[in-house]
Amino acid sequence: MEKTKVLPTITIKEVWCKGCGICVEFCPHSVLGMEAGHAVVVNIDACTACGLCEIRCPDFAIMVEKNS
Amino acid sequence: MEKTKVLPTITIKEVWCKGCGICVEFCPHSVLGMEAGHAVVVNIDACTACGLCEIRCPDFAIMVEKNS
Amino acid sequence: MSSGNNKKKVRVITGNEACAEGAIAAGLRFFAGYPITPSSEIAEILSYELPKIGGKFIQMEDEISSMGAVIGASLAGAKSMTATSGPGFSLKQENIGYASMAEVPCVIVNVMRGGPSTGLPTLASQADVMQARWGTHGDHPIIALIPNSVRETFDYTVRAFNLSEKYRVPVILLLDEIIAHVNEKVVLPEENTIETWERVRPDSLTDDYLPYQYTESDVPPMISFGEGYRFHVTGLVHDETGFPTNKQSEINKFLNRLNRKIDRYADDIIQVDEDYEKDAQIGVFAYGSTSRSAKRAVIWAREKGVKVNFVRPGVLWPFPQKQARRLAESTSKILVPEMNLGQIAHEVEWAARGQSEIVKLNRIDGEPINPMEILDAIMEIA
Amino acid sequence: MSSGNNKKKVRVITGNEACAEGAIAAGLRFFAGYPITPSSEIAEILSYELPKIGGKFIQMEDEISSMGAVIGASLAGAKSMTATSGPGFSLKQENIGYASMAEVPCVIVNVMRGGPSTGLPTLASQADVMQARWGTHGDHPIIALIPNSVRETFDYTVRAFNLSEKYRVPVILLLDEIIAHVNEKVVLPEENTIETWERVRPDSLTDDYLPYQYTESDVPPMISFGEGYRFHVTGLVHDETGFPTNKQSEINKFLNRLNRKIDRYADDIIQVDEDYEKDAQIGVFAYGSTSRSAKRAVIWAREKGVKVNFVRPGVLWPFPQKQARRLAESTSKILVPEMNLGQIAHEVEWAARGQSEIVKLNRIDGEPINPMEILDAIMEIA
Amino acid sequence: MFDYEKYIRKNKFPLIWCPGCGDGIVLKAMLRAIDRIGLDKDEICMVSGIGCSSRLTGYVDFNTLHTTHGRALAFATGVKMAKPQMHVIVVTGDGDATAIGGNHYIHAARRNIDITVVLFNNNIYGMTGGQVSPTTPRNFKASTAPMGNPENSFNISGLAEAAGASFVARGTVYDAIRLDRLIEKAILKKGFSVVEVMTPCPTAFGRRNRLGDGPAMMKLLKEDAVTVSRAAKMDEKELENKIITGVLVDIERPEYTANYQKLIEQMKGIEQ
Amino acid sequence: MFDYEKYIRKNKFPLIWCPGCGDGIVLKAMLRAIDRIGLDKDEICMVSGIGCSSRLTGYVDFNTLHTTHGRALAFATGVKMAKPQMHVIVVTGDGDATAIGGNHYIHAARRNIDITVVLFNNNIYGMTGGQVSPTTPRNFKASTAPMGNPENSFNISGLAEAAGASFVARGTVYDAIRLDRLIEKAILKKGFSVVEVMTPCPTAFGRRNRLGDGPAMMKLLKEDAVTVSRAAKMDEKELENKIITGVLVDIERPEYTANYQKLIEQMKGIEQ
Amino acid sequence: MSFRYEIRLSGEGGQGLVLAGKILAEAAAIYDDLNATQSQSYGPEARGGASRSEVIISDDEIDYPKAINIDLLLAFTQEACTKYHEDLKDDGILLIDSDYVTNVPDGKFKVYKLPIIEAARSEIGKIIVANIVALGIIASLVSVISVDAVEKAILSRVPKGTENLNKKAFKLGLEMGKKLTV
Amino acid sequence: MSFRYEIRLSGEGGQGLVLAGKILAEAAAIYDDLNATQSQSYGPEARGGASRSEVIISDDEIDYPKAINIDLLLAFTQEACTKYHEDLKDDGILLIDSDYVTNVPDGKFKVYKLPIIEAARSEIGKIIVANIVALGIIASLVSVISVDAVEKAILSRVPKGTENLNKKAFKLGLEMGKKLTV
Ligand SMILES: Cc1ncc(C[n+]2csc(CCOP(=O)(O)OP(=O)(O)O)c2C)c(N)n1
Ligand SMILES: Cc1ncc(C[n+]2csc(CCOP(=O)(O)OP(=O)(O)O)c2C)c(N)n1
Ligand code: SF4
Ligand code: SF4
Ligand code: SF4
Ligand code: SF4
Ligand code: SF4
Ligand code: SF4
Ligand SMILES: [Mg+2]
Ligand SMILES: [Mg+2]
Repeated sequence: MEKTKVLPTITIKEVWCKGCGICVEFCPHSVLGMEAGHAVVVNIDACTACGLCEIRCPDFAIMVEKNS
Repeated sequence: MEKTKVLPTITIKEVWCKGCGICVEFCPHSVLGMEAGHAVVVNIDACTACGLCEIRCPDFAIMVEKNS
Repeated sequence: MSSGNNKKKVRVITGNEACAEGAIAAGLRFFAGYPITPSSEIAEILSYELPKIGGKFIQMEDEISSMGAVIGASLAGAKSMTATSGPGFSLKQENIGYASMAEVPCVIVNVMRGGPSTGLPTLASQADVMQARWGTHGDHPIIALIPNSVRETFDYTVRAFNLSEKYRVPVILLLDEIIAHVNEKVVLPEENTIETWERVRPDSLTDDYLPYQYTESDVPPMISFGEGYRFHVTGLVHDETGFPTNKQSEINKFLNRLNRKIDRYADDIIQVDEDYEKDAQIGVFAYGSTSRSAKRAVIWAREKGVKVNFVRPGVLWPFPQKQARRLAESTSKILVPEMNLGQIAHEVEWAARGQSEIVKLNRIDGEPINPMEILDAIMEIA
Repeated sequence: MSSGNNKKKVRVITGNEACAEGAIAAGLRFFAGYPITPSSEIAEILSYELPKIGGKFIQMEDEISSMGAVIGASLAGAKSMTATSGPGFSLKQENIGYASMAEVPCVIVNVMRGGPSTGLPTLASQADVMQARWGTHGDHPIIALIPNSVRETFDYTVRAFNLSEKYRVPVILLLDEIIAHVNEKVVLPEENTIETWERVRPDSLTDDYLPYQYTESDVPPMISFGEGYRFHVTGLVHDETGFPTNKQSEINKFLNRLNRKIDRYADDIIQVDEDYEKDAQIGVFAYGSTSRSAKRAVIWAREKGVKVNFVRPGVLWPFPQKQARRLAESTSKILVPEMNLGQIAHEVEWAARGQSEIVKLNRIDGEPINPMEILDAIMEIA
Repeated sequence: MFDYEKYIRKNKFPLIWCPGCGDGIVLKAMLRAIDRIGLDKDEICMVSGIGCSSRLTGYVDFNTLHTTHGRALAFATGVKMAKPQMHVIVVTGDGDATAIGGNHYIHAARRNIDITVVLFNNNIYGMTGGQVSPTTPRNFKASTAPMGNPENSFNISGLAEAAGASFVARGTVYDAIRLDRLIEKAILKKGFSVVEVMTPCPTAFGRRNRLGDGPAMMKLLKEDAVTVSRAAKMDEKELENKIITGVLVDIERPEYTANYQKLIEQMKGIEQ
Repeated sequence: MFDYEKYIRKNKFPLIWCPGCGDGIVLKAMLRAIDRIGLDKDEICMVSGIGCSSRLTGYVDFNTLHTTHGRALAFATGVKMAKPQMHVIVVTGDGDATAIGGNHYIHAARRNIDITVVLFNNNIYGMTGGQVSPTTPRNFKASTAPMGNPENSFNISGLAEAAGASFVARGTVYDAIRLDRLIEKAILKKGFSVVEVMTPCPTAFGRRNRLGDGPAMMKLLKEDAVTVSRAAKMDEKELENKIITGVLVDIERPEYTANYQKLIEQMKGIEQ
Repeated sequence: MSFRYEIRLSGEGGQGLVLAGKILAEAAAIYDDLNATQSQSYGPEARGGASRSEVIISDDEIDYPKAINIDLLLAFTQEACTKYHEDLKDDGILLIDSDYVTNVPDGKFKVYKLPIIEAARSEIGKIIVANIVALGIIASLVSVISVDAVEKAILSRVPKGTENLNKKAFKLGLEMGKKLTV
Repeated sequence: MSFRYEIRLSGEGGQGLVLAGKILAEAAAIYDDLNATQSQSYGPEARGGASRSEVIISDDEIDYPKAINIDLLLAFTQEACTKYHEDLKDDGILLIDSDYVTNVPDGKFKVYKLPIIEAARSEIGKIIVANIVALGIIASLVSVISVDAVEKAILSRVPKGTENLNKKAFKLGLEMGKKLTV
């Protein structure tokens, strides 16, 4: 019987996000996108919870939580 | 017939000499000595006019002239 | 990027632009500075304009070295200037004292911002006016000018150079963040109409040129390094040959001349606008950008029938004591609005010798004092 | 090398020694400085004495960093001091302003020598007294003490620390080359008789400690880095949490308190010797080493039957205006002898409000003013 | 997910820095390093000068000291001398540390005093609007070098080494993961340690030099960075305009506060 | 017999320096170098700071500028910028150049501005009576280090190299003949050049450290000096406390006033 | 009787409001021969840029260069609108970008809502010219300066090559403004 | 009536005159319970050292620590003698080293010539104690301080181990002085 993959939770603090696009640019799996000057999740299924977006966000605005 | 060696002229400016003893110390042929706080020539015959005393005198007080 | 050209036409420029252009019009050929808000635009403009005319700009490693380089360049014959704000002005003080002592012409622009310390870097203030007089150690001569508009900033910058060259003294040009950054309509004078003075040279250059000669004028004739007269310059007390001395007679002779040099020409140097009304009881004494609000308030007060005498110095040091005294003798109360806690009010009170009561109107939160505030203060004491 | 021990006995020491010993008696635990004549002995003595009691001495790379290190150490809880002379005092100005702004207790000793600039490095002067008040940019609070003997230098140094800790303000101790280097007979007080004050701490330490709290006293309670309250210190205008603010209301609140802090306690701080005679017409106002010659001259004048009132401030900033005013109201002429061109005479004249004529007696050649000169001046105006 | 909140002054957020400014990435790396070492917040004193980067001290929940321009190391020296047990970390910019502050930088290195410097090198004066800095590369444009910088620039890590620092490293905000390791090593080193961090200033440097926005400038950092080990195998020409990253210096030299403690012990004997 | 009188201000003699002070020996070497190059006295500007060594400018018949402590290079930079054709030579002490003046020293080196620095290193503050200097060796005594210097000292030549100087040399007053050659090379170099001269201060350094008088201290210099070439063959331990003499650095780098001249040419085009 | 007209342009840094203010000042001063001043407020030190830009226009000397009694306030963002509307006159004009300013402060002043930035994007294809569009609207609303002067000032300020683009943006603004006033 | 006695010791740096002055001051202040000050003049900055050292002794407060009206002047060198004798009182004492001061300034003051330095060399074998010899002479000439006090002060100042040497030098000076006054 096939396991369904548990998706990570990505939290984006809109009030702190300055829309610099760094997370979007460097996400290895194009999980993130831009909308109205803020980062948004556009393809959570692709997220591997590598945490690169979080580590590179200058504004403490994006957090990634591995779930399981 | 034997040449007599022409001796160099050593001039010591008493008013500028501070009697530091550097010229005396480093004369290779002990030509110089100290007297009443000033350098004096004590053995001109030994002088080779090498000029080391002049070059090392901090106070422009001793001059050596080769004669010939 | 502003450029020095076609001054005929109407333009809208800032005080910092006017300062940079005024300096070039006065003959500036060397600028050394270190960036600091709100003065940085002066350096930025000159970094572009100076090389265009064969002048030199250098951003030094700090304000101390900027002041040092300015002195060196001036001694080598280039009209020189630096620009800074409070923190940098504090750092320049030691070398400003050297320029005063060695009688090296140069101009120091201090665009005043909120202090003390880092304070309010982007807000305006007038709280360095006493420092301009007493910032360095020892009794020393100094001149300080303080314009109140963009247009005046141009003229005062030219005058700063002229006075500096004429009297062999560092001249401090006091701007504030408002004048530095406001865009105003100006029509600048044509190059050829601008009067510029050069340092006084000895009439006959003999082999025994005395760099600090005692002359009738008290201002020693000056030539530059590299002109064939190998003189010595030092920050130690020196005799007229420029070499250090410990002789009491020489020390007194030198230090007295050094300070007298400015005192005796005070009337030449001082510039004051005096606007008197018959039997006014109220006086207003204001300078710099505050004087503009004051002028408006005075107009309004007069419209309201209050007689007011208005005095506005364009030169703060040497202090216009005669004019302040005259104002005191002609009024019973003098309002002194300023963007500090009463630094110049203290000098006015000194000059008044009790002849008139000094009323302070102070603002230290970075906001300019507006005409209404001053009007209210006038009406209150009227 | 002088040592702090058995103060009971009679000793012959210099002002610089008395200053170093006074500092240790006051609780000095950190000294950072840069050598300069005529202050260097203070550093030399402390480089030996401080480590003996577990204190720290460091010779920094310059005066700017010395002042910075002093502020850092004080914030970390160590009573701190630096010592310098004119050129170094000019360099310290920016960071002195920081200490004023951030309300960091510390003591700055300026042993005055002849200026301006390098001036007369080994000769005495009193020409930095205005700089002590206005040397840094912006309106700022400051206290300046000026003793007139070796013995007083010890007490005044202790008091400098006490006032600094009590009011969270940098205190400037003004010595001059004469007091610094003269050997005088002294009997220093015993350790246990010396009163030392510590910075005021909050009565209850809650998690939300406010480093710049507005209290009735206007002096915010202070604790040190590393005590478990992680606060922020800045040279920007800040609110009571210590963080920068641009809010006008906050700016005004803070800067007014900062400056009021000293003004309101002026009577506490100011120390003046007043020696009045019935119906004297002549006043003498003198400070520092000059005040000793003045005192002798006053005695002689009185012996000659001239009635003289003598006022000698031990504190120059805040300026003892009440006392100067009182002197002016009680006399028709005030003689102000000083080793500069009349810096304090100007303040006396201000305070006098025209009530008395100010007569200057100035000396700027490095020689102290002797009693005969002052007597002559008194007789001339008598 | 790392819990930064434990170390920040949340009520001061959002950060004053521009969108795409790298400074926040360095800040996070510092917090991770501090957390990994397990330092007590009360025992940390973070000292900064004046500049965008120097604003960092306002955001972290330590004993924080925002000093005057260029003087952070002088203030820090006082703090460290008075309380040697404290971990003193200096946050400074290229201008703050090596222009006006250059003298304190080399003298702190000479004394080898146990202070860690995290030097934010964005090759420009950000705070004041983009004037040339001692690390602005030649011919690059700045507001005070409109035609391109006519001055040579510093190798500020090399300078620290020559002056006597016992630990010197260089990292970039692109490689944020390695960055916190470098900072960790620096803090753990007993002696004067420097971590030079290459960080983009899109506003005052990137725009004027057509280097694009934050992400674009981070890509450049990615391309230009070479590790010490790789660099060892490259020649001068290959290394031109490259950023050598990793630990550059790690040696043992006498540390100042320790020396001073010895002096105190030694003098305990002498009669008061 | 070299005719020094051509270059000195005879009426200012005798020199203020103490008996046995090495400064006068350096002065003479400088004059021989200048004479050998054949520089025009009017084209030389000699700039000094404050210190015993800095008093030198009062004795030489050039354009002379005795500035404030530590700032000689700042003043000199102004002179050189205003009159690039002038030969600007800075005379400074170890304290003047590397303590209070350290920042100007490294920045002048970075710019590689065409100025020659003759740095009188006597390992002490002579003028003010023997306080510790950045070049006082560890554990040596000074009036502010009565129990021995607890600080590490600078290698000030290495510092100049790291900062960007294009010529660095070291000599001693014992080897006065080689000294004038080094100074000659330094003056001839287009770019920032430094000659560090080890010179004895018997009064403020020698006495307190029991090194004897002038002659005795010069003997020490003789013993400790090793030439660059010999040093190359020695190991760390052998080199301890040795003074490596000769030309240490001689490279080509863009010179500042030349760069600036190019900038001016380039901008001549632009409309006023 | 002389007049003093105060305009405040508010929004975020990077929206070109300082330039817009400078253009208005030049329009009045250079082309309409009036007096004019422009000033702005800064963030910490120089960075962050201006959050507001003020223009004073008068036929008399301008003694006080800051706005105290505003005739027209342009607000590109909600924050700016909330922060800067206080000093607006009762009979003044509040011009807001309807997409970004949703809760409108109440007061006696006239309020004009227009999707300025959006218009710049859709009609011109470049939101960076939103400031020029705004100038068009202001020119049509404000009588103290002439439309012609503003256009001249714009053309003398914008980078070479972008003249037409900006002309279009200005025209667009004029249209939008006219619609309001009829 | 209170007295003020002024002593100036002059010569070259290195002759120990500052120490000698300090010893005289301590003798008066600590052992004779009088007031005393000692001061010196310096060359440029600190170096070069003192060329003259002055001691003021009084039973009253000493307001002015510099010599203005000298009671006793010691001159070890011609230069010092020429330079510093002006302020010597008419009824003062000029004490010179007869080997080094050859042309004696004329004035009403008493002049005592003694080969002080030579005496130190020949009798004690160390010219560095010439200053102590001078103190002996001065102690025997000057009534305001006691011989005993000067001796105590010397012994408390000189380096451990050199006490006897200095005692000898002091005694020698006393003898030389006595001879003068008989
Ligand atoms: C004494 C003094 N001079 C100048 C300034 C102005 N100033 C503030 S920050 C700064 C430079 C900042 O550059 P950097 O240190 O590289 O920091 P960044 O903003 O790039 O992070 C300057 C020149 C000041 N505040 N104080
Ligand atoms: C601003 C300032 N600080 C301090 C001094 C005092 N001072 C004069 S010379 C000097 C040090 C001299 O040492 P160095 O440069 O090595 O020269 P040297 O006398 O040894 O030749 C100092 C600290 C000063 N004149 N100015
Ligand atoms: S990196 Fe952070 S600030 Fe930048 S867009 Fe992503 S979430 Fe926003
Ligand atoms: S965690 Fe990794 S994969 Fe997921 S969004 Fe962030 S960068 Fe992309
Ligand atoms: S070296 Fe010169 S000063 Fe020294 S003793 Fe010889 S001559 Fe005299
Ligand atoms: S010239 Fe040579 S040999 Fe002659 S005295 Fe001088 S050092 Fe001696
Ligand atoms: S100006 Fe540069 S350094 Fe400063 S915050 Fe903006 S991007 Fe960062
Ligand atoms: S103190 Fe030292 S450096 Fe100065 S002159 Fe004397 S010996 Fe030379
Ligand atoms: Mg930077
Ligand atoms: Mg030295």
